[in-house]
Amino acid sequence: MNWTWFYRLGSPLWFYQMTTRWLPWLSLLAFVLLTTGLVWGLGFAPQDAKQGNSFRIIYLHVPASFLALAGYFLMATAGAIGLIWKMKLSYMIMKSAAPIGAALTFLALFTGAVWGKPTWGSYWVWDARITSMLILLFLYFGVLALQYAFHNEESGNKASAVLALVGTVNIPIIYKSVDWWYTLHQPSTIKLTSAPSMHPDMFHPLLVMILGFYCFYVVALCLFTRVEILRRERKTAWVGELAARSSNAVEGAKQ
Amino acid sequence: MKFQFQDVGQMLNMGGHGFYVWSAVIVTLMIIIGLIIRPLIQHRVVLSQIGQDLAREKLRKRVDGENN
Amino acid sequence: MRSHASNGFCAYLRRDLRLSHRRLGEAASPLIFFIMVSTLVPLGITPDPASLALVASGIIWVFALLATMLSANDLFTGDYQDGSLEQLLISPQVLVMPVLGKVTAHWLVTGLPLTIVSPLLGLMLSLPEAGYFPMMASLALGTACLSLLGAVGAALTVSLQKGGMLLALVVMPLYMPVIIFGGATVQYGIDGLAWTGPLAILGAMLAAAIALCPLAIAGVLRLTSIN
Amino acid sequence: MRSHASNGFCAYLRRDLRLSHRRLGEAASPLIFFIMVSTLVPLGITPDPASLALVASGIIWVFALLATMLSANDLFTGDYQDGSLEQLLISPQVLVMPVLGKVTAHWLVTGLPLTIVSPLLGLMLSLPEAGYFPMMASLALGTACLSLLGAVGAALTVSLQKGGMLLALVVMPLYMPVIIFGGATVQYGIDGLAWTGPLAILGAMLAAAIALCPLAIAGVLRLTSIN
Amino acid sequence: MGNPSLITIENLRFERDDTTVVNCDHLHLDAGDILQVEGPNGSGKTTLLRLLTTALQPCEGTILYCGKSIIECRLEYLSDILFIGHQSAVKLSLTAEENLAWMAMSQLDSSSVLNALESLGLAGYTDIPCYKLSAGQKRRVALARLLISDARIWYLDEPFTAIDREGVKLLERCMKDHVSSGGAVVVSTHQDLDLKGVRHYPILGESLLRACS
Amino acid sequence: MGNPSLITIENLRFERDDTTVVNCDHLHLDAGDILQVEGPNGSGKTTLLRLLTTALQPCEGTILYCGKSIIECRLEYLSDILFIGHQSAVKLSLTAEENLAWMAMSQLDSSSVLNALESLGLAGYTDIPCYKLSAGQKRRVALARLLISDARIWYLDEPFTAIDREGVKLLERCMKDHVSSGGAVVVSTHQDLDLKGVRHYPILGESLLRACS
Ligand code: HEM
Ligand SMILES: Nc1ncnc2c1ncn2[C@@H]1O[C@H](COP(=O)(O)OP(=O)(O)OP(=O)(O)O)[C@@H](O)[C@H]1O
Ligand SMILES: Nc1ncnc2c1ncn2[C@@H]1O[C@H](COP(=O)(O)OP(=O)(O)OP(=O)(O)O)[C@@H](O)[C@H]1O
Ligand SMILES: [Mg+2]
Ligand SMILES: [Mg+2]
Repeated sequence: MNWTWFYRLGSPLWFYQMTTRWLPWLSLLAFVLLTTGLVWGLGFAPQDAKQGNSFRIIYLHVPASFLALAGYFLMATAGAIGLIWKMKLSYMIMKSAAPIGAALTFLALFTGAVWGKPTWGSYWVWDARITSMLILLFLYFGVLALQYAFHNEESGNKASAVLALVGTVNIPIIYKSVDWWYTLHQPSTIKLTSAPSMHPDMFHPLLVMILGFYCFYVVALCLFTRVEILRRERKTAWVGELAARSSNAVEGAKQ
Repeated sequence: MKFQFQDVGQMLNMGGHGFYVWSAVIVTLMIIIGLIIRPLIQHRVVLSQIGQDLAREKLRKRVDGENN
Repeated sequence: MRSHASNGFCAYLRRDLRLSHRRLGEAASPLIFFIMVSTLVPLGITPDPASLALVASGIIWVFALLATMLSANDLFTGDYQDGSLEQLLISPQVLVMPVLGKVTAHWLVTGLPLTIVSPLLGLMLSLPEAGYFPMMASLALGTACLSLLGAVGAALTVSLQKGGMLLALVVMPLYMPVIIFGGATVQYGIDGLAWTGPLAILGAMLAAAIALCPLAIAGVLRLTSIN
Repeated sequence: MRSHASNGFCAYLRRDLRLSHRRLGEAASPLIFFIMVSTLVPLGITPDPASLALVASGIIWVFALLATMLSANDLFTGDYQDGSLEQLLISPQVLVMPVLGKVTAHWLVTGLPLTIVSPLLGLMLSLPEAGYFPMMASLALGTACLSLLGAVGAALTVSLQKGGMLLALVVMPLYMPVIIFGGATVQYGIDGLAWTGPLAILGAMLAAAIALCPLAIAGVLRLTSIN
Repeated sequence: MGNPSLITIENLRFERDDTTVVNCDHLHLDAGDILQVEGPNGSGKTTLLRLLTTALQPCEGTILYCGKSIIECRLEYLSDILFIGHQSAVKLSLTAEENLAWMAMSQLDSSSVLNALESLGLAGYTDIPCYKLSAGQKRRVALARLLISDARIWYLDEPFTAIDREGVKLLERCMKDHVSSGGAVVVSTHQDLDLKGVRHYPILGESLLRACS
Repeated sequence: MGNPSLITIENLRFERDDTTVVNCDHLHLDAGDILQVEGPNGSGKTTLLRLLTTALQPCEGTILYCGKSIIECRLEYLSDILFIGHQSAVKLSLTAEENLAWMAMSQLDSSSVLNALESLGLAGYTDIPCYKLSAGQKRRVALARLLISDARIWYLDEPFTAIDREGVKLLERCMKDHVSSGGAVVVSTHQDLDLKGVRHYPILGESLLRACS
């Protein structure tokens, strides 16, 4: 088995060069998808029979929720790869995924809460999905806090990777236990509406938004990771050249 | 497929749910833009910092060379 | 110096117990905290027994959790600050046994006393009678879980020189399942349902925690103490 | 070196704020603690909004008190351990001003943020709408009181080296009036009564605390020198 | 007698757990003196210095500052002394510069703070948090106070701990400068001072000796 | 070459925040050696010793114990060394006797623990809690481990801190006895050792020197 591709994946330089090439195209795609989805969803999708126009929040809420969760698993996986194969790049990806994930989790909570007021009459209820989302936010905060609390970068990486991994086990447990506890104690008063029964006219813009969010997520992750790469590889020759070139460019622009 | 609202006012109002929908939209856009802008700024800052460090080091080496 | 690899557990258990004995004021503080804080609740909420009875089980569990968490914070800091932890890390033994010894000592001076005094609090907060036995059983198992999980958090934050309540941030999410099933056990008892169900789940969690946490703690201590 | 007697307040205020800024994780922890613990309650008790609304104001006040008290506990330990406290005691100035500076810094990094985020918790615990403003007003005054009283406890703990929360809990009885009137303010607001009454009492308590506590703290700290 | 001595100790006695730890019949310190307190471990050097700084109160006897009891002229006395003990009062999360500026109670401009640190060999280390410094470097941060203080009497408890040889020479020079400009120094150390005119005050360390014999 | 040295260091390098703190091309330690690591404050002595005890992992290079890498024969190596650093691992609320018995992992009967403490001059202080001891007495409690340990290699980081002259002589005698029975000692200190046959390993301390010049 040839493993060179695996180690090339772990090379920050390779990652930096690849993203330099592909990022513009990906950003364009993300922009197009998000704009289309947003205009379609907010202006053209039909109104929901029961919820009226407040239903349009779905086009923001569902993609954000998806990515908040997916982002967490990506972060934990990156942490695990870092711990096992001691790959520097994957720690950088883990560190970059944390702020993005926290922001998206906050977004999911915010859009959910804002949606809850018109539909349930209150901003917040202690439902399994909502509770576990809140805890996910706490876990993201924990990873971020650990990462920055350590004076030693390596210790910070390892500690936050461990926490991310432990959290991966924890999230489904919390989801299950809240669900179990809640449904047994309070017969379900409120349930999130279920997607599959959705009308295609409503569903297609949602699909576009989800795709758009995925693209956006990848773009943001790459941008954060590139900064991290520069910061940690600043002693290498290639970053030095890059810095020299960019400062020359700035001087050139001034003259 | 047709545009669901008669005019901009109605679209802003969203049948009484305008506040909820538009605040969600605005926060979403702010977060998306923030997540793109921040690393772009950081990228520039970090590069220029590294550039400055390198320049300073070069200067120091040159001064050391002259002294010796 | 080889033979102590086997009795690292006992050695640390004994030493930590002796240390708590010497500093009784400190060792007793989780317990006192538990009792005094629970007396605040009627003042802040309502002195009406009927309303208190509704929230009693939850309150007791929340404060037991807090007392355990706050004291877990110091599990390794003393050893870190005076260099004992470094000596442990460079001692020729597997780390798991001493760690388990320390956690056991912690449970013996926090979780166990909490469990024992909990009926008193039940009385003060007008806990229905059917809740007493489930409460004690769930506290005994649950606080052991909490000690183990808290030790993981303490290990993660030890080299941060008193990470303060950063520990809370790290550990609280891990505590959630414990408190859900702990609270549920008591509530089932009160409602006359089969409270052994959630108690069994707590037991399973404890078994898993005993198997995994010491390994995690040992690993984390090695990872984070490299500065 | 004489002139700093007058600006001891500012000097200590500025230094302690800078220290908290450096150790942001630690400084933010009372806030995080406050938020996270409040989420434990629905899990431990009940997720039903109607029942939560009944206990919300009390819960928020109890946890605000805990967060303040626990963080006040460390107010002097850092300075004691590294010798800064001894230097302060042998510095040619009245102790009251530096002490007041430290307490103010403590309130700015705990009480104030707690007050600011409290509406969020009110939302999550389904606090009735009429309670929001009384809650914030009473928390702002009340946490300042608690910081001052907590500092007395911290000074006792540090000077008698009896560690732990034991001595801090000695001041717990002093906390009781604060929580009683704080909780009452919110409850009056919810019930549509004149909540300015209990709030005024809180204000009076704060005035008394500002006048007396720094003196008490300074006196107690001088006791450290007898060892 | 003319002028009274800067510091005069009369019949000072301090007890701990019913054993006498410090017992000093008579001792005086004049301007220009360097007094080295010597004695085996546990003989009471630290205790004596802490008595002199008013951090401890004696059981018996008095300490006079320019003829007045230090309890009476407390604030005046305290603003004339500087004490550096085993614990160095350095905050690990602040930088060396911030620590020193704080200790000087922000009465100095930052350049004199930086100068003090640099002349103690900490150039290049002034703007990193102190937990990143080595043991000796941390100690140097604390000792930099000597260079910026205008106190007349210095009480130094084992100032040379963790300091290298160059550093010791530097400190000795500081002390010489200080006493030649009318100050006085009381220093407890186990090493010999490479200075002229040092007065020695040997403490017998009864308790330890008795225990050993 | 015959037998390999007890400890061999090859091309050891350790970085902190992108600056090289320890850079040791070649160093070896044989049975019977006393190696004194010398250098100015902040030159990396403590870091070198912590690398040798495996408390830190080097960025490059290897440390061999009897020809095998210390990572491979970790447990064997660790049970043959003893490290006493700046922090002394003495629990202040336990008595000297309890502290030492604990450090010996209760393999010794209490009389040999008491003997060790007494021969370090702590007779009469063995049964009071350590927070009541003076700085030097606390340090002596930590150093009493030397007398009860059966480790072959001692790593001592500034062992003489706060110790009086008698104590220093005592410790020097301990070290001599240890090496003459086939052990080895690596000691970092700023003082001169009054022993014959001490090898010196001077560290240049680039970073500090550069910053000062
Ligand atoms: C703060 C409140 C809320 C939070 C934290 C939240 C969280 C989530 C999460 C995490 C998901 C993704 C679930 C998955 O991938 O399986 C989701 C999906 C969804 N949410 Fe919410 N939600 C909230 C409020 C609401 C409200 C008020 C509604 C509508 C009444 C709603 C409707 C939906 C729908 C329709 C989906 C997609 C359904 C599916 O794919 O299973 N949510 N929400
Ligand atoms: N935790 C740390 N993080 C970053 N840098 C550190 C840390 N500890 C020490 N250093 C730096 O590493 C260098 C070597 O430190 P070390 O403690 O090994 O010095 P040392 O030779 O023992 O000095 P001393 O004689 O003062 O004890 C110093 O320049 C110091 O600033
Ligand atoms: N907090 C305390 N409580 C009780 N006794 C104490 C305390 N601190 C010190 N002692 C005792 O007082 C005596 C003098 O202690 P001191 O610290 O003054 O000695 P020292 O001369 O400074 O010694 P060293 O050279 O070790 O620093 C010692 O015998 C010690 O045991
Ligand atoms: Mg002393
Ligand atoms: Mg050192």
